[in-house]
Amino acid sequence: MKYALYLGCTIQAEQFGCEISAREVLPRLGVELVDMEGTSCCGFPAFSSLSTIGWFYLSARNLALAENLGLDILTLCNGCYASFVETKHNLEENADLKGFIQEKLRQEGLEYTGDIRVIHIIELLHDLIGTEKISETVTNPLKGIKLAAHPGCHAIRPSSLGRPDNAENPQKLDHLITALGAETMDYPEKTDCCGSMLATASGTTTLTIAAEKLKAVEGYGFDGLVTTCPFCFQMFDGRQGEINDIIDFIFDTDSEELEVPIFYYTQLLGLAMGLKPEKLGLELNLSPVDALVEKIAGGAK
Amino acid sequence: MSDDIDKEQVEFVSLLLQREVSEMDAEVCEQCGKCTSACPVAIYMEGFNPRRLIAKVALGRTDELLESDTIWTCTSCLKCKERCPENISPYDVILVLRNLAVRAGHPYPAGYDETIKAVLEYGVAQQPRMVRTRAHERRDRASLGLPPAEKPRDMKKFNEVLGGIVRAGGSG
Amino acid sequence: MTMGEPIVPRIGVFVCHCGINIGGIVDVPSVVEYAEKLPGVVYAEDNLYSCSSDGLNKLKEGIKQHNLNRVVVASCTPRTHESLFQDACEEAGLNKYLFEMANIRDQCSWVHMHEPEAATEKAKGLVRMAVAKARLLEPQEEPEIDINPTSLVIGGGISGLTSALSLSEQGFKVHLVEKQPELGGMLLQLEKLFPSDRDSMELLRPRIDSARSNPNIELHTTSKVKSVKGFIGNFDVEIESQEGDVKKLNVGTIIVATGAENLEPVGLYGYGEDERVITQLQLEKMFKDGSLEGVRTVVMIQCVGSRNEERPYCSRVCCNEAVKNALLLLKESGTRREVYILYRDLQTYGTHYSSMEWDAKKQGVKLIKYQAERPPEVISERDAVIVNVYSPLLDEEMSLRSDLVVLSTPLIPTEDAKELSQLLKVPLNSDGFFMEAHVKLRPIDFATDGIYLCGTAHSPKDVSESISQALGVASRAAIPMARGRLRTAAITAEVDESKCSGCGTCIELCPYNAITKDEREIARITSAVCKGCGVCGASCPERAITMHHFTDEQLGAEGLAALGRVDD
Amino acid sequence: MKSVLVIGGGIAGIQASLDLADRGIKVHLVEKTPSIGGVMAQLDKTFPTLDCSMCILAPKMIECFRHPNITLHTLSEVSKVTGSAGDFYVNILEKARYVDASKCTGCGLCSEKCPVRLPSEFQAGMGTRKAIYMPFPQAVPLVACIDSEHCLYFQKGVCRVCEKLCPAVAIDYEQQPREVEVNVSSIIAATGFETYNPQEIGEYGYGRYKNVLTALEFERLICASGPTGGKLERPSDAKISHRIAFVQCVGSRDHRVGVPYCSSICCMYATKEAVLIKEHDPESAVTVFYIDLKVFGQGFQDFVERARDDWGVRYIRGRPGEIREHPFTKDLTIWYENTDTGKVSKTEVDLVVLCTAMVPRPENKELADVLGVELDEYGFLKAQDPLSNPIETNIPGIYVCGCCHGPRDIPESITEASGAVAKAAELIVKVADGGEG
Repeated sequence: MKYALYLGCTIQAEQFGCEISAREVLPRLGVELVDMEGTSCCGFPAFSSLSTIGWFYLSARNLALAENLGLDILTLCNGCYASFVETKHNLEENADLKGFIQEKLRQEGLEYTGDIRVIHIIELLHDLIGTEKISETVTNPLKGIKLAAHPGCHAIRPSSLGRPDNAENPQKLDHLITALGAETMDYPEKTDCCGSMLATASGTTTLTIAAEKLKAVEGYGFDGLVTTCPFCFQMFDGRQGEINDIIDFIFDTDSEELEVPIFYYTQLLGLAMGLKPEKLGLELNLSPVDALVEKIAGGAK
Repeated sequence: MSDDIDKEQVEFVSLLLQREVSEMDAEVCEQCGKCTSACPVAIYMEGFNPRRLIAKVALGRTDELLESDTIWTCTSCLKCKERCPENISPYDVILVLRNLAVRAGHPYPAGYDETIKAVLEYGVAQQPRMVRTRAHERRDRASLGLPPAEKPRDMKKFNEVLGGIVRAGGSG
Repeated sequence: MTMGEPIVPRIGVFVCHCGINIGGIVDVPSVVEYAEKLPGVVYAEDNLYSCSSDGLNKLKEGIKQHNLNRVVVASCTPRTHESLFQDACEEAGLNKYLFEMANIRDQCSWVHMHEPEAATEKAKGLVRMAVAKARLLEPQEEPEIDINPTSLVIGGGISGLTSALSLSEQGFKVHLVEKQPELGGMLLQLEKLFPSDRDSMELLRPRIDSARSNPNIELHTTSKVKSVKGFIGNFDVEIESQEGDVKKLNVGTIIVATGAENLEPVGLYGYGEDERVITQLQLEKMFKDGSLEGVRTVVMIQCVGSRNEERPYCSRVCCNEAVKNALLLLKESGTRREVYILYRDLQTYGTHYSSMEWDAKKQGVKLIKYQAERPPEVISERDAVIVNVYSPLLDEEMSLRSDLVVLSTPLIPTEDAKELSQLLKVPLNSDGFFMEAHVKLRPIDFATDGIYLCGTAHSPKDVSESISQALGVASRAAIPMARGRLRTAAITAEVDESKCSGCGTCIELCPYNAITKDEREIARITSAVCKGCGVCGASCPERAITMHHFTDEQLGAEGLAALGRVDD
Repeated sequence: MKSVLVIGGGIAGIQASLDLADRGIKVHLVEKTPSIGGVMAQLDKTFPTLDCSMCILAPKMIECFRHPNITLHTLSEVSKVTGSAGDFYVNILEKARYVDASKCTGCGLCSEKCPVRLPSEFQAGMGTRKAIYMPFPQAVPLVACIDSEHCLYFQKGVCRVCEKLCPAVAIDYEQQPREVEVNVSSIIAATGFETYNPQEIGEYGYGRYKNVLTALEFERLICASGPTGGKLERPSDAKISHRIAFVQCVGSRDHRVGVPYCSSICCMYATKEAVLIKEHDPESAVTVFYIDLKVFGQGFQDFVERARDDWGVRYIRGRPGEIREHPFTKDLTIWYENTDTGKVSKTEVDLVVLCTAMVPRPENKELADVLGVELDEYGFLKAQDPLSNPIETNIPGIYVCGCCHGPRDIPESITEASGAVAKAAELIVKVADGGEG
């Protein structure tokens, strides 16, 4: 199990918790991560909106770099995953588009054939590694903790192009959570969007959409929310403070502030493996995770 | 058209956009409302209604849409594409309309330009930055023991190639 | 009245639960208990579903074991189940008119759902009345009549032709009456037929030719039905041709296939004032004459004159007609044409019409929904007809410049439908079309035996549905004709010659003209024609007419029982 | 004179058999399930007249059973057909019923004590039946039958309770299937349709959310002979449902999943079921979500107007995008856009009824091979010429009627059944006077 690790802009620039915990736990599951040189942005969402061909070029070059290493490419971000799958699909569908992009890539000294598999982190953990193997590595089960799974839009839609999990009834992230000994539950808002792509267009609406999901999760009595996508994590964790600043405007009633601990799955996996919180970038989570981390990490002593 | 824009690339981009417009299938839409009723944005923003957008495209009224700012407030959640009984994808229609709006020189949210400039200059949408922990301490890739961020080997070549494509698309 | 010593009535009462429809409200066991004590009743029982084969077996065994000579079933409506129980009595050797039903469901448990005690008392009352009448019932014999294996088909359109041809192929003689000089009906006005744009003559021509050459079919064109007398198996019909000569025919069955007409939407959307505002039929004609050059933009408006106060029904075919014509407009022209269809609810149902709608949208036909309360507005201008319409789906007022406005109008009953319905004594429904016996299970029979109905005379429908109905009546009409003989109901009226004063009141009032005066000026009722409606019996000043199975004594006993008096 | 084979004992097959038998032509009526009656037997009431479906069907079923000219083959299928128009040789495979029909009185004692409880096909899975059962009280023939796949004796060689209990000594575990060959002049296919299973439309949650039912399941729920005796007890907590929503075009008019065509009758049976709810409880809130109300039939428009204006049924144009189930209360929230106003909103209901498409039976493929009849692009049996010859097929002497060749309502099925009989009678007359053999 050897993959070219593609981080993407958001993880590489600010979502370090995701990268740290992934680098820490995946090798313990027999996955060898090979860093790629010369990677660039995958083009989503700016280029896909303004210059479709620019978007295909950016995604194709990263795929070419992985092809160059002779490895399948592993992505930790829903946006990048969607970009690569859409690009592969469009280039397969449209021969002269593929020719155009390949010719552009040669100018950068890169060769793209499209003969590469794009692996999503959920697909790697659930389908390729498997929940039994993950449970075997759990020394400190997350007993008595009820977590809401948030796979994120591009991990499940559109089903027409093939996605790691079912569009309407995704269960894989739930299985991965229960594999750590924690509890989970189906809740209606599971397949809802975190709203982050709206940031460029309308600040308040993007926060409202995220707030609605967090409020629902809190309402159902979950102890926290788990995701694998840096965009979603950034919205729920990084901007939970901003949401609370305008909470009365969003829900136009004087409701209490939201206090929902947000985790990357790989962070929780690390804790369940008995690793120290510091080794999993948990100090970087801005949502109120201390009590829960204490409870889990405490169990490890 | 200024000289540094490659005619052949402009030709290619418009050909591609034409093809995508024809494949929109907006005309078979039954106006059933499944897309709008599942759309998270339509609930909060009065003007945003994917069904009406498709109705206008089916009636050939795309210029009106290119000028409006509604095509820029989609959150790419893909529920509309997933659930349309006629396999129409308002999301893909919106992406094409955005590309056409940019080519036609209509205004669009500034955030996109900053990202495009950053990618052209540094190869990434965001340069690695200092972040703060819950305890308000400052951390960066180095202090967290992470390898330095990657970017394209030959930035000049990368900028030249990508810049050409973007200019052919009529933006940037 | 049958003489001989009076028979001691041995009545069996069978009370039904009908699942919980009755049993859920009426205390059925207590009704059984009550029935057992009624005078004349020797056996009573209840069962879950009397109409199931198990229930019928219990009824037959009950008759044999307790050698019952009268049976009362307290269950549901005689309308659907009386013949079922009568046949069961007959199979057990009991004359089927020694049977009476008490409706303790529709007239009791269903309407008194919330007062179980009162409903139970009422059920006992209804059983008491039925038993009182049952005590006085007498056996009846059903007269048998011969059926003339000849059929009269009224209407020479696609329906009339199809049913006439099928009946002739089945070996029956057919008289086909058509008021126009040539056969074909509405299809003559249609150019192409949906869903597959088939030429209408390609469908009509073979049928007309084989009708003309078929020895079993006698054609009467430019002719109308003048009068109809008689009953199933023996209808005396007069046919009058345009020139006035009258032919007399005797036929066993009659098929109404008189079709429908298209509404002339005078006064709607400027029709009649601006000749660029036409109907779909006129558009068909323009296809035929090829007079559509220069027409670039066409706007069609649906539900013109239908689904409104005056004509509340949906005319079923106009949407598919419009979509078909829209497709033809786009396929036919060399120049780029625009076609809009303004609709309220597009009726493109079923597999074929759904795919036709899909093709139309693919070809670029633009569908605009409008609301009944905000209909489109048509304004004539010099070089265009402006159609303003509010589209709720876009929440916008749209203005379309068109070269042609095509109104989709409904099919309406033919004006002579009323006259024919009186001739045949068959009802029309509230929309003015002929009314079938039962909309669900007898859609192509009339309530009157021997008369059948198909095509757009029944209600608007398309060509393939008319053909199916035409073939359907060809089977329905063939049943009595194939059997040759038929037993008719014995519930008929009879004149007591000693009392009849010959005043003729009954003859006037009989809706089925089943009564004539004999040479001695005494009224005489032909039992085969009599439907047992009771008008004559009720109106006879001399009380000379008795209704079999509903004699004065029987009804009197029932009335007294209703008041609680149960003694003989 | 030759007889005619009718395949399928639903209302179309029954009508065809009675038309043939009443005019003196012998009929072999082959029915796959233990009783004739078809889907109509499962209905509570019928539109637009609100007649009790079983009340107008049962007399016809019994007429079929007692008619001297009709031979009924239940639990049977056509296994082979040879010959041609006017002279077909048909093999009918009669599966074993394991109950002697001549002895069984239909008393039902065997079912009472049978320990095996299974979902009842007649109750559309809403109620249960035993391994030895009669599908419904008015079943014709009213004879029990043993489901050997689930009977403990057949599976594990134990139990035999029914044999001990049967007063008529009618149980016969050794009964063998038998093949019967009949010589018929023509064949009328009336095998009906199936309702589409909407499980693949994930956003509506059928199969996951307990209180999302199909219209046929709801028909059993509201029927007095249904599992709850007609009380609208919803599956999750048996709470009486007051807020009910109907969703139209589920699987119909869908190019993604299901079928692309409109199934013609769903707007009407939804309106009927809505009115039935209002009859049960006038205070209930009933909503129908539709796109184009199909009111093309006799009396349909008037029926919808009465439902809307007199009964207060709410009609909203807009196909719901999503149905959500509250994890604890199991109440359902429907997200929809009222496309007439463009406003997106949600409504909370106790029960959702999905009006699913009418789709061809999977067995059509097999039947088509046996008969040699072609299937259309959707899998329905194909009429030779849907416009001018909607009843004949590509094989002379084999006719189709009812929903086996496309969605249609009961009156149309009955009319076509009579039409098929007309064609069959034409063939008999033609062959009789020396036509083509």
